[in-house]
Amino acid sequence: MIKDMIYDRPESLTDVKTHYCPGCGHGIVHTLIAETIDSLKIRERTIGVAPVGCSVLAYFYMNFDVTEAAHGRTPSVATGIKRVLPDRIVFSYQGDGDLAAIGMAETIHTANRGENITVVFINNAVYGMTGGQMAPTSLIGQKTATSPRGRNVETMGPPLRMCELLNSLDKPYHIERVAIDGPDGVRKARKALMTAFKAQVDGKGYSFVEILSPCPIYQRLSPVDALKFVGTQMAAYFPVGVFRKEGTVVNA
Amino acid sequence: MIKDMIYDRPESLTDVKTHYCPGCGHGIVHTLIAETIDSLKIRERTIGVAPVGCSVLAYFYMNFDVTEAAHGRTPSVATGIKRVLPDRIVFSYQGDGDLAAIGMAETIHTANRGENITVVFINNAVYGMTGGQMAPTSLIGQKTATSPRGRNVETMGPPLRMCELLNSLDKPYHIERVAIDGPDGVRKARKALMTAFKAQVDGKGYSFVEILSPCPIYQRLSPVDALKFVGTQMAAYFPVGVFRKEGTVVNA
Amino acid sequence: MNFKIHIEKERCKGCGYCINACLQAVLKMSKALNLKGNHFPEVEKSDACTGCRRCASMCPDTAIKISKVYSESDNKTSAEKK
Amino acid sequence: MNFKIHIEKERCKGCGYCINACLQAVLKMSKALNLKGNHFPEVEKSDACTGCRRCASMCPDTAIKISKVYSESDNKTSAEKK
Amino acid sequence: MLERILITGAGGQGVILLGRLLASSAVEHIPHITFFPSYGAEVRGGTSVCQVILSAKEIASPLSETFDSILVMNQISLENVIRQMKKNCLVLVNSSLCKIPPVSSKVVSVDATRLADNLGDTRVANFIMLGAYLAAKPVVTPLQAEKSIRELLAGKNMSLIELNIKAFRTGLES
Amino acid sequence: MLERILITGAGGQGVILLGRLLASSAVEHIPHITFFPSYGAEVRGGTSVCQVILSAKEIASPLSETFDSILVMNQISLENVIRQMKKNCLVLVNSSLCKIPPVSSKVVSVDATRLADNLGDTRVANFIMLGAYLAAKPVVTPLQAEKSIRELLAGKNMSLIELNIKAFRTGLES
Amino acid sequence: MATRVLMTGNDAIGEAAIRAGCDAYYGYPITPQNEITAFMALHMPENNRVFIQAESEISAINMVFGTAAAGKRAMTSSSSPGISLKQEGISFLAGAELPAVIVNVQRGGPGLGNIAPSQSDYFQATKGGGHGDYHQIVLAPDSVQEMHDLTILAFKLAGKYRTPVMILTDGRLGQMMEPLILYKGTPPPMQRKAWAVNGAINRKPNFIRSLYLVEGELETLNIKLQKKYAGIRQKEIRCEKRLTQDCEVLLVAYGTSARIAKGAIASVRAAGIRAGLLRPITLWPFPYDAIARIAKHVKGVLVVEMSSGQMLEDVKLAVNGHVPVFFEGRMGGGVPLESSIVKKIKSISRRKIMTGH
Amino acid sequence: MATRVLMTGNDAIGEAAIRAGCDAYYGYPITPQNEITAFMALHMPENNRVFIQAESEISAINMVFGTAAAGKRAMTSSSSPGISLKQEGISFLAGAELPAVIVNVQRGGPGLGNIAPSQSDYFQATKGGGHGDYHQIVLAPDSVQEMHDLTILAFKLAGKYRTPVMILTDGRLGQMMEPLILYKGTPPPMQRKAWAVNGAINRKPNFIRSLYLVEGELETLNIKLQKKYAGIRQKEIRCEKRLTQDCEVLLVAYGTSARIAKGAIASVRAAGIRAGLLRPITLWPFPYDAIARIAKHVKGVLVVEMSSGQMLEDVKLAVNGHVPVFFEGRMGGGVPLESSIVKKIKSISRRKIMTGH
Ligand SMILES: Cc1ncc(C[n+]2csc(CCOP(=O)(O)OP(=O)(O)O)c2C)c(N)n1
Ligand SMILES: Cc1ncc(C[n+]2csc(CCOP(=O)(O)OP(=O)(O)O)c2C)c(N)n1
Ligand code: SF4
Ligand code: SF4
Ligand code: SF4
Ligand code: SF4
Ligand code: SF4
Ligand code: SF4
Ligand SMILES: [Mg+2]
Ligand SMILES: [Mg+2]
Repeated sequence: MIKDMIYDRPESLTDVKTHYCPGCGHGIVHTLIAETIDSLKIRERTIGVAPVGCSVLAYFYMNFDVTEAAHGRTPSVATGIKRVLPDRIVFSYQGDGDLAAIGMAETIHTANRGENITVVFINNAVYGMTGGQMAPTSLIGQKTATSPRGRNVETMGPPLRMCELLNSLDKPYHIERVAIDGPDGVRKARKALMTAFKAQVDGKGYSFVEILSPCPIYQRLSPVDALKFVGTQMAAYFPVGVFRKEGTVVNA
Repeated sequence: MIKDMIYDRPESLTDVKTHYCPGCGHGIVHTLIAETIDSLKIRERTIGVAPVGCSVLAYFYMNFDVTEAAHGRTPSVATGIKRVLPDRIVFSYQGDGDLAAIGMAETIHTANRGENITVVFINNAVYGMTGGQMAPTSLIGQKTATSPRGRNVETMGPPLRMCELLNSLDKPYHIERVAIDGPDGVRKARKALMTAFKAQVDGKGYSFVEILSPCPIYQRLSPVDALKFVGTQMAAYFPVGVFRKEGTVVNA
Repeated sequence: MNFKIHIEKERCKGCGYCINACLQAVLKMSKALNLKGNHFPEVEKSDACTGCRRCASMCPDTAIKISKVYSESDNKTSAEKK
Repeated sequence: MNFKIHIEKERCKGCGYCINACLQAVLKMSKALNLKGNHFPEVEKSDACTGCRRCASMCPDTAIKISKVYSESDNKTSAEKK
Repeated sequence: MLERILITGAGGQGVILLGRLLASSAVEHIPHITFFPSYGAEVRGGTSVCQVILSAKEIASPLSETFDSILVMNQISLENVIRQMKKNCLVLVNSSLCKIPPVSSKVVSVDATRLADNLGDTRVANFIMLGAYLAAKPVVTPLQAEKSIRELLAGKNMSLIELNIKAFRTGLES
Repeated sequence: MLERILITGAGGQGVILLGRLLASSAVEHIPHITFFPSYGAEVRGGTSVCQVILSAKEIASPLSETFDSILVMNQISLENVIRQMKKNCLVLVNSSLCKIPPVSSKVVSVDATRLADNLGDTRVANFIMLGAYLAAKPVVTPLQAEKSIRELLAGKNMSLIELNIKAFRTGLES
Repeated sequence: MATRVLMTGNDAIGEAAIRAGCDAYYGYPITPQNEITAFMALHMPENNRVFIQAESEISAINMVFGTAAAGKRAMTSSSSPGISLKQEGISFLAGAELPAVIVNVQRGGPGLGNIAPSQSDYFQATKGGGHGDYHQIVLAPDSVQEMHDLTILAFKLAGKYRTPVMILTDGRLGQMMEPLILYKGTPPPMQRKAWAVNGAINRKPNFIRSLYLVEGELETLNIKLQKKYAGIRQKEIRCEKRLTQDCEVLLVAYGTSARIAKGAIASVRAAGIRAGLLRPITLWPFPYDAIARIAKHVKGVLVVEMSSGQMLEDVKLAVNGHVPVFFEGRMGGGVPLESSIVKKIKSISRRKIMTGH
Repeated sequence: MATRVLMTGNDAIGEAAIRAGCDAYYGYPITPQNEITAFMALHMPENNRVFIQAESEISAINMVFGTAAAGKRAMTSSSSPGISLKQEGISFLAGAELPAVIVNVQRGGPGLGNIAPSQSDYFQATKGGGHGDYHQIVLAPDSVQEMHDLTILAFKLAGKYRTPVMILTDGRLGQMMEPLILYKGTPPPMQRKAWAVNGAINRKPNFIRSLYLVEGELETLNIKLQKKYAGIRQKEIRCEKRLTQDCEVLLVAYGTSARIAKGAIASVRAAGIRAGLLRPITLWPFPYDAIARIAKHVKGVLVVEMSSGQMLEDVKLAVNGHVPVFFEGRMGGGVPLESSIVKKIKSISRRKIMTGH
């Protein structure tokens, strides 16, 4: 009898167990990134920048160099690395609070400079790490610790669509939104990450992948219902698709 | 013989002489704002927020309440005023460094919340106050103190188009770009400011007026040539027009 | 030819994504708990497994590995690996 | 009926915007300097002025005011003001 | 008086609520009270711990190193705190989920989860433990405790409140 | 030696360049040198001021309150500094644009702007002033000054450099 | 006994702010102060007050600036890294002489650190983490009751002196519950502040600024500020003295450390050692004189802090070499143990008194 | 004489950074340090180094973090308000033990203040404007030559101790020109830093962090940091002593104030009054012992500062009550006058020496 592993843990993941809650999207995306890095054979020249958010400890799980960054400043830290080590592959991994709230200026300016880095954006519509506060991407009416009566558009504004915002800039090379609401979504997410990292390897410039992601705890749902929330309610507000392809705006 | 004044200093300007250089666009826009406030008869309930930039001393020239703000934080200060004094008319007055560089996050989030304030954005494609450094809106190839060989898109990114960026948000009510490159541009600018302030008076929400503006000193041109630069080179990259009208995206 | 699902039960947090993802109802949730106190998937209908990897691709905790199992007679080589 | 351009020359910084803006060539730059050392506009062809306000609207330093001048016979009232 | 109580169990077993409840029952009659929850990095699953101190005299630190009573809701938590179970300490264990620890303390075993299950909801095991604790150490009266339960759950539906009261009484009488 | 020089004029008259040039001419031969430009809020027009101190001994502050020489390029600036013109101070005024001040200092008047105009460019009046100053106080040799002019203008076109040298010599001989 | 309620320290601050008439709260989430933001999210709108979760700490402090400039009461809260981000804003508030309340529920540092309680932002709070010669009043509660009471006081002092006031506390005091008596007073109605930017009706326009370019003007502002600070130093120093009359060992500690110190003192007193505590309630202005007076008659002074020794410097400045100053501290989220303090007290009490040095 | 060139202090810093092998400069314009940014914009690309005008000071300091994490040499510069914005970043650099050079060309504060020279960010620089128990090495030049030399030193110390180093100077030193001799050494080639994140080739992955959630870990980091700081205190204190052997009045001043103090000393010496100067070159670590030793034999100590008296506290800590400490300061951009210092020196010299207090 012969056994062939047809699905195994990627080399770019350590075998440390994560601190994430059951069903947390971070775990899924970590694996996808690791798989991408394995396929591109760039593990030894990849440098990750971990955000402040639930994934702050990503360096324990990723089997390549990773540095922490102050909350929201991940793209600037990535820029500071990439500019002095242009042949390394540098990506920033960020939550919605990190990327779209406190880090908004850094996000936009890094994209506008067209830094040759990859940004992986985990949009789970909530602040996980700090206990479920409203994120810039929390849905209208969504109840969180800081929107106890639901997000009110009048006083809090509507959820921010980051792909659309960045798509108004000239420089980004690839912008895509995916949703890991099930195996098909995961497949698309893997493909999007591959496109994004490949672009960087080829020196094409800035790539951005937004991943709609479950946070069962603070989406206040069971894990499987959180997947549904991601695939229906979130995806309804944040349409998935490619926004920028090879530097050109495309219809999502 | 009877004399009728048909053009006079607006009441909303003090008669203090400004510190601006000859031909500086700030002077023109100050007058336009004052005229708008006069026509709307809101001088006694208007509160301006002055930025850090050449117009930091705007409170000396404006004949209504004005507060300073830290560099780039003008929209947050304006928010802090408007929320506790909702019947006052609050506007923030900002340069391109203030609004589009250090203040990018505040600019976007204030617009996204749809604060019922007016933002007047003086885009002169350069940092005036600090001595002519590159602004986020400096044109490609433009020579400044910090782009001595001209703005290089590869390392510095292209100029940021703020109206277009903000136009991807849901909440803004009015977004318009004008150029004060001559009397016709000035007339349009006056109209745009009137629309914007009127929107606020009527409680419609966030309004944004970008004004392409001469800075002869650091555009490194004579005043009259600076006007031409604004009307041709700047307007070519930053198309003038209405981007958002009564809350709806329009083609510029 | 056949597929084998390896579940590292101590990694499992019991989210149920794998079970939810499997179109062939190969997996079901255990009654038992692992050391952390979570239920975990168990292979119920091993034969039905098509090796589609949907279950594993959804696992946030890389608790699932999949292998292809050939009887000696199967004329396949391991070069076929994904 | 006629228009009068009032130039407050000590406010003027000599940018020349007013002169550049006037379609009737009413204004020209002075030879003289004001106390700050700037040239300033002077009214050269008063009669040509149409009262269009283009000059004043461009002045960054609010150095220009414009008035309408009627002879007593003109049957206008000051209510016409802008 | 000085009563230092450590309460621990799995996340979801209502440990924090139990501690808060005990503390609030004491508000009217005991001069000094502190309640301290474990918080922070370990919010995601794992064990849950809190401390309540009731005292006639001022309380210096809300965190004690020695305890007069320890309430334990599950086995893992029990193992974490077994070293704190000193001679003069009263230990209440939820025997539905714990082995009886081999310690020098006085150990009271309460079949809390099973009793709760009998009442219809395993989640009320915490109030059964509270009842049992107050039966062993009447630091506050049952009346005060019941009043606090009603206050803390105010706004919840009536049947839930009554279920909790029932659980508390079950514990008290167990 | 100690020579404290104040130079002032209108923005655009090359006051800062004049000061820098004087300071650089001294670099090789005078042990201690400071040059301090006015900077800041008043960059937009108005008058321009700088100070140069040349000294055998260490210089404490680059800003002095008393001066050995004052060079003045226009009337407004003159009025601003007239109170500094003490007895032992040498004052050079650009008489093309200034009235001769009624002070106790020794006053040298230089028709700098007119002379510059004659040379074809009023903007070289500053180097005429420099020449005149060095003629009155040879703190550095004309050769050093000319070398510095060439260095500072290196990269500019030849005819401009020569024009400036010519202006300097004109001042020296005036 | 007046009616007591059980509350966490963080909630007690939020409740106090509302009772003090706080018109607007602006915050950004960070552990261990999230309860304040959540409390305000729930209760400010109920009271028709303004709540905004800002996009960052910087935006929050500048919203505070706006509300304060408009003549209204504003508060923000955060924890160490977030407070670092507010330093420019605090300096601006001080420079523009605007009242504001800022809460720092300290956590372990430097950098991202951890979320355990800490007192390592003492320097930042008291010496000025921002640029320029300014001070903020710094209040340091040591109980949930004081978390509440000092918040009430913070709004009063901020308004009285037109100055930012910081409540410097830590994760332990923020998370713990104790019974407290709620403030019953009503906030004084907001009079129309003469200096505020709220519309120039029947008066000349106001402007608020901290830029003073004309030579000498900024120095004048600074002299004015220093005079104000001198007045605050004279009137607003607060501290708790416990058993300092007869003490041979003087402990100085604030906040959570003071709680532990109190326990240690009780325990050594039982053993006949005369230890006392001076607990600064205002960290700025600091009770230099009160310490100096007591230090005259003790064998030694023991400073207890959850830092590498920051307040220690102020205590040394107060003692000015008269007696030796000792230190017991923990860093990075550690809390001093009562037992270690007791040991240090004992060893100090064994010293012989010397006059002079 | 070695060849001297005439340069502004700001340019001298830029030139030194390039000669020290600075790989990347990130800055944001602010007066009075704009010349540095402009200099780097011109010269870094010429030398194939990285120059970015960041969108803000915060972004700039975090780019520095990235470059430092990658094992390369990075610098940023700003002035007071901009430095306040960098405080979180500096705390992160310290916590992650990354080398970096930060230049603060101080201006008048608080708030927007003005652009005149100032020394009112002393507390912020030396006590930690950011959160947590950390220190940065602080170097204070008093001439254009030192602006240059101390920048070279800053890169060396930053690399040696893996710590942020600040050059604390002011607008006057930044804007003035003096002749200087340029550094001729070559920067040591960048060895592959074992700790850097630059690609895990033939080694285990590195990670860089300042978050330590497990109980005790952050305390361990802090203890390690404090040990490093103790080592720096032991080895890296630098100061200039002038005429302190026989002095009866000791002046303590740094930077621009020290220049004026030197003038005052020369003038009183001429009048027969024995004044001397101790000029701290490292403000952190501070030369406490050197001051204490000299203070033993003087009538009084006079601190001269362009602030309300910040270094004053450190001098008092050093003197520890042995002799009286006096102060001469200006705020808000004012610079002390030589004549006022002379007056103070004279009055101190007339005091009778007393032993003890
Ligand atoms: C300067 C600063 N502000 C705030 C925080 C607290 N904080 C930690 S993570 C976080 C946001 C987390 O949300 P998100 O970025 O969406 O990541 P998630 O946890 O959801 O993955 C915040 C506000 C911090 N650590 N530093
Ligand atoms: C925090 C901070 N960073 C930088 C500065 C310096 N600064 C003053 S104005 C300015 C930018 C001015 O440019 P812009 O906003 O375009 O206004 P303009 O002068 O062109 O009207 C800068 C960077 C500052 N005062 N504060
Ligand atoms: S809180 Fe949400 S994002 Fe954070 S670990 Fe849990 S599920 Fe994941
Ligand atoms: S520098 Fe430019 S923006 Fe500033 S005052 Fe002069 S012309 Fe106006
Ligand atoms: S591989 Fe496919 S068929 Fe097999 S268990 Fe997994 S999901 Fe089901
Ligand atoms: S997806 Fe993974 S963690 Fe979730 S139940 Fe299945 S094996 Fe367990
Ligand atoms: S009003 Fe019109 S016509 Fe008259 S001077 Fe002005 S621009 Fe010329
Ligand atoms: S536009 Fe105004 S400032 Fe310019 S030249 Fe005319 S009058 Fe003078
Ligand atoms: Mg999130
Ligand atoms: Mg600008």
